[in-house]
Amino acid sequence: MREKATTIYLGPQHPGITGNMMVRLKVIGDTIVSAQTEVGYLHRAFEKLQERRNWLQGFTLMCRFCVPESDPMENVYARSVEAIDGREVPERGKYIRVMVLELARIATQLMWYAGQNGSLGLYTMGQWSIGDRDYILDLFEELTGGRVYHMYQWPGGVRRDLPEGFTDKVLRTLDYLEKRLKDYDDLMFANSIFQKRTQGVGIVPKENIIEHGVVGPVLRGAGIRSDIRIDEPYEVYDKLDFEIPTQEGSDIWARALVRRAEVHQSIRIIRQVIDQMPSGEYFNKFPNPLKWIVPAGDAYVRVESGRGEVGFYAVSDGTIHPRRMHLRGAAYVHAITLLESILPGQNIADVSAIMNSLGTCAPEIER
Amino acid sequence: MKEIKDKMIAQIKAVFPEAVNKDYDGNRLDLTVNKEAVPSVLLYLKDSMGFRHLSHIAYVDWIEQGEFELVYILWSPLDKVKLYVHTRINRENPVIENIDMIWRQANTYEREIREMLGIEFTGLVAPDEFILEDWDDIPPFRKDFDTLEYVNRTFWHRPGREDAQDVRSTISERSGEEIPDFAKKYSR
Amino acid sequence: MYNDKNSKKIVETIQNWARSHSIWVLAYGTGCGAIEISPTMTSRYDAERLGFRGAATPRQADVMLITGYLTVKTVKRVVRVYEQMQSPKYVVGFGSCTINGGMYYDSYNTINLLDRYLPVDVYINGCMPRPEAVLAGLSKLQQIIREGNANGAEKYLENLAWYKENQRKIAPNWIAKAPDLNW
Amino acid sequence: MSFFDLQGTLKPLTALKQFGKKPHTLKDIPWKKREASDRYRGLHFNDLDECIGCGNCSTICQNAAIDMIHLEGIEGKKGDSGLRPRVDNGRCCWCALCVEVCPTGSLSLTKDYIYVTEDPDAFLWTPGVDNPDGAERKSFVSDKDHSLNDFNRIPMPELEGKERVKSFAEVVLGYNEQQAREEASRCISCGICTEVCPDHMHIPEYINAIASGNDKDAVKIIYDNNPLPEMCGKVCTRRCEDVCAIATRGDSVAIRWLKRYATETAATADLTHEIVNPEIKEANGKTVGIIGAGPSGLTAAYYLALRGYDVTIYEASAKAGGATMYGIPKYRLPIESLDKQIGYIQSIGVKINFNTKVGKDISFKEIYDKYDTVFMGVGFPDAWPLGVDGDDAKGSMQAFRYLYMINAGDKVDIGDKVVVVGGGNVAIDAARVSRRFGAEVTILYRRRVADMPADWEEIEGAEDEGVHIIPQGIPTKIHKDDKGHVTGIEYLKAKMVADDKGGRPRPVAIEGSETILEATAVMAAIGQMGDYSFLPKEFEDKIKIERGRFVVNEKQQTGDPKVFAGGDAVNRTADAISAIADGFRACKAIDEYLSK
Repeated sequence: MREKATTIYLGPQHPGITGNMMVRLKVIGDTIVSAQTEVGYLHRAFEKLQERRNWLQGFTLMCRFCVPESDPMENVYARSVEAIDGREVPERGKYIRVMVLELARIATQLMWYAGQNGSLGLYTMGQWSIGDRDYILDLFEELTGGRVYHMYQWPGGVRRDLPEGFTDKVLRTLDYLEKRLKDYDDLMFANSIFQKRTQGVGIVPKENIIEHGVVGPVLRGAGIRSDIRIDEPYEVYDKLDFEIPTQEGSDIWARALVRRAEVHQSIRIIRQVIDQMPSGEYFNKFPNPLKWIVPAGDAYVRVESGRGEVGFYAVSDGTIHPRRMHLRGAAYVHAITLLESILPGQNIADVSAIMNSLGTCAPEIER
Repeated sequence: MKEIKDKMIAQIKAVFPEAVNKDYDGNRLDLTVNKEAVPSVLLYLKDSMGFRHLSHIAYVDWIEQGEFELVYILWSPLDKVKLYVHTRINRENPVIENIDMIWRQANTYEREIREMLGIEFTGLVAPDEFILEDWDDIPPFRKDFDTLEYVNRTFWHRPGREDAQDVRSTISERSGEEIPDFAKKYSR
Repeated sequence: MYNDKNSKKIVETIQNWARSHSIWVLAYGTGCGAIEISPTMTSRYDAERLGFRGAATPRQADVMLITGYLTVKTVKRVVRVYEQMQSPKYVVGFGSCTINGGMYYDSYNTINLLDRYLPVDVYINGCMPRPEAVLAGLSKLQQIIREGNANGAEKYLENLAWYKENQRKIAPNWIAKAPDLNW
Repeated sequence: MSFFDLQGTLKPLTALKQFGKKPHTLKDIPWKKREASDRYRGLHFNDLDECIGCGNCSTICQNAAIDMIHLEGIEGKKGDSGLRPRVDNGRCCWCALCVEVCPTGSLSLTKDYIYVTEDPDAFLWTPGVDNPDGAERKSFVSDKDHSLNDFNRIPMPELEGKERVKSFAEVVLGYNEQQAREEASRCISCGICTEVCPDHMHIPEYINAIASGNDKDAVKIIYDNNPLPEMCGKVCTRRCEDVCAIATRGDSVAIRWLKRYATETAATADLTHEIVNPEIKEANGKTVGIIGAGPSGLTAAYYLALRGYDVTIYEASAKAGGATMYGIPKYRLPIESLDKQIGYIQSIGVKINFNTKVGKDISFKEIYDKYDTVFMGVGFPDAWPLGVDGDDAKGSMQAFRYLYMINAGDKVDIGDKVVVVGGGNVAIDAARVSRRFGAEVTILYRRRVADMPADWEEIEGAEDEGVHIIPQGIPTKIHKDDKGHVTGIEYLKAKMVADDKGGRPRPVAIEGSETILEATAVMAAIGQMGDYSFLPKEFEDKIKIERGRFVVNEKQQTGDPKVFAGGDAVNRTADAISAIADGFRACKAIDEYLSK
């Protein structure tokens, strides 16, 4: 007797799912037969709004693209405008940007620790990592004036110089985090429940990787050493020494290990940045923002965010307003076609864990 | 880098003589092709030239020229070259070939472009709606769609701010200055 | 004996006091503000010590946090979720976006004034409000519950026609298909 | 994987080591406020006294959150629009761009971040009024280093001091296109400057046109109410720049140089005509007679001609331009530039009768009878003498007369040592002209250099060219030789005494400090005066003259309703732009008067 498939709507109001998106699942028993995503719950039309704003005003919208990870977005905006306008960033500005980007990467991964474990029922991890992430937010607050939305990197450099004694605080926080990461390992990676729930679950088939445009930790979790920081070095990444961790399993477990290693690498990068931080200017001033005309042209720049490649395409037609701005998010390719293709055959209980490990960020998908 | 790019251009031109290229500094390479040639160009680039990663499909509305522009941005992981493939589509009858059999993720982009710009992709299989629900206006990312006007029509702004004054007109009223109409477009 | 005015009042006072100390928050992050909910709920700020904790389903929840902008598509779901919630129920509006549109005032897909669609009991200003501000807002909510002034749900029922008209304006097809109240 | 993974079961239990440790929970919250960081972007604060209401915050705000509103107790004045920002916190995103572009630095963000209420209408926030104590809690501020305003002016290219004295070539070279665009883009378009401009030129509009690369539109906007803009672009007293919003913390926008740049792009009279493309109304048959082709007369003539009037100007000298032609040295205002502008005014149908002195070649009565209205822009043709002993010596002259003669092409013998008495622009001009004839020049001024009414740029220019300035010197006597020729000037040193009435300090001569300066020529530049001998007695009664000036109403109308007047002979500011404003006002009044 053939069993009848049942349709289950997962989301948009569902505590396990990151952001507001819905997955329509056809299940037999608790095995998924097919999946169809539905997004659009967070569409704010940023890019349309940016067409109405001038070249400076648009930057304030950038950090809202993906709320847990705002800095890569600011970075691509700044760099795309710099590329069209032919604007240089002072060396110190670049170093500060790298520091911010790496701190943001740690914060994102800490958020991910909480989400990944929350989706598997390990809530203690969330209490820890979100609490520890707050110390990084404290650093951000001191540096940029905002906890979540930093609005710090803008075309030409960064907005303010490092406050006095800031680097010491960063180092202290990093020391503390390193200590905590050991606790995380004990609680999470050594945990046999976590291992059993993640190993062999949510496998992204290696032969599908190119077809689906997979990027970031998902790609590295499939054993491919690809990272924009080394492929197309931006800011000062070519002067820094760090490793690109990869894993072979291509399942949630492999991606978790990649992310875990990335936090360690980020800490290593920040230490180097602080060592090498040059003195001098941190910002090359742009003209009066109300009359700032960017010459006609277009540019696509990319940055490696905690969830993978984030790109930004900006077009100017030689006026004070951008012609077009278009963001490419990591989640945009992962959370729709890739998710739909790997869900069949999985269990319902694993859906939110899979979504988490693919780096789903709903506000970034629909923008 | 320069030699690699020159070699690439020569190779592309040998197969697609009508493609127009434009060179930039660094690892950027631009290519403009007819919309009919897009699938074959992309397939060739992917299979024979190492542009294995489709990074982005951007869309621009050039309303003054009556055209939409699609920009396929490809990345070659081996040669580290970023290739922009531009193509233009007439605004009157916007149809182009679907490419989601080359890269599956293009499906998402095409769904978005279909909804936001109104371009039809022949052969695209996907649900009708993507982001918007029950949308009954012109596609919102077209340049002739005025979002603020739509907001004023559909939503509310909180009352209580009507006493706002314009600095320029406050001063000109006080001093008796008459700003001619042709100058007003330069007022802020 | 329980029906005379005074004892009713006493019962109500006790009820309100109890309600104000056990507020279950519907875990439905509708916008950017959801990002600050997790620090608020976890160890650093620990809202649970004040009586707030997450509830997974609308039926069990007391308060709904509208954490920021609402897109037209979400408004429909939010209205539905709100109507599923059991009284007493409260709504807290987070951030500028719920007050007057915030950054997205000119976006065709986000509503500007939340109070036109749902009764809001407390607004927390900020973009986004920090956890400290969130806690301040939630204690304000506790305070008005204790005072018996958090009557948004009653207001919603009284002015149902008006709310429905506004909702219908942005979602003509959707609301028409749906039953009027309480799904 | 075995059935029972010992390590995997026990390791997570190490979390229990946290048990009993002090939690890092911030327990005081929400009962106590936690102090935000020193850069926190919280609620706005505005220093209401420092704010000038330029509205730049309101313009940059991408959320349309900031309104400019009238506040009780704050009145508009020159250099202050009288409006103050009010933030709609239901829109604000605390990006602080408003702070970064505030030219005065009055706006800032504070450490306060809690704003909770039940009333959605209560989120309008007037910074500085709603938090009067916010100054102590300022966190995100924009000092001069961080401001996005460009406080440094693009330097104007000039000839070197040594080069300048060799000829009458123009000293200021003018911006090139890129410099002009850059300088124009410093402007924040608030328009506060337009109020102090006597002529209320449309300054933000034409600067914006230059910044966006539309020079032709800029020229058209400039010609809307000023027919001699290139002259203004070179020599205007530019009070607009004093109140520039950017000047509160930096160099003002070079409004004058930008006007000069724009008008110079229209290089000839024909080209000007083509760009401005004036709309000339059909002739209405009414006539206006104008006495004096100075700035006010030319302005009235130009705009009356545009309105279809038949305009005739009577000018005593051989060239038009009045004081701008004869009073300003050619290194500041070349003759070709003035000719171009007057050529353009003539090209739209204004008739000028040169070498026709009213009262001598034609009587005032004749003009009065011939035309429907009369406008008098007669200016101050005479100068005050020094009024000390030996004033009548040969070589003792008035600087204004000297400039007139030089500009008219006459030769004047000044010898090799010149002393100019006075501290205004005429004194500096005479001094710098004398330098160009090879003389050693000394300026003698009663007060301190800082008190000089001349433009600081002119004073600096004079010093660069080697002019010596003696401040605090009061001339008492001119020495002459047997032939009656000047040999020197005697003066007393002065000290500055504070004025009891609160005015500016007065110079008081120090007894016994007589000093003699050797001189071959002494020039008095202590003021000009009018010459109204052309007015017949019968008119003098009707057209009242008080303290050497015509009395007019706010429409430039004199006691005789048919007679209007403007320029130096009317206003006290005695500069070209006021004269132009008078002419423009008179034009409107005449139009109104004749249309009745």
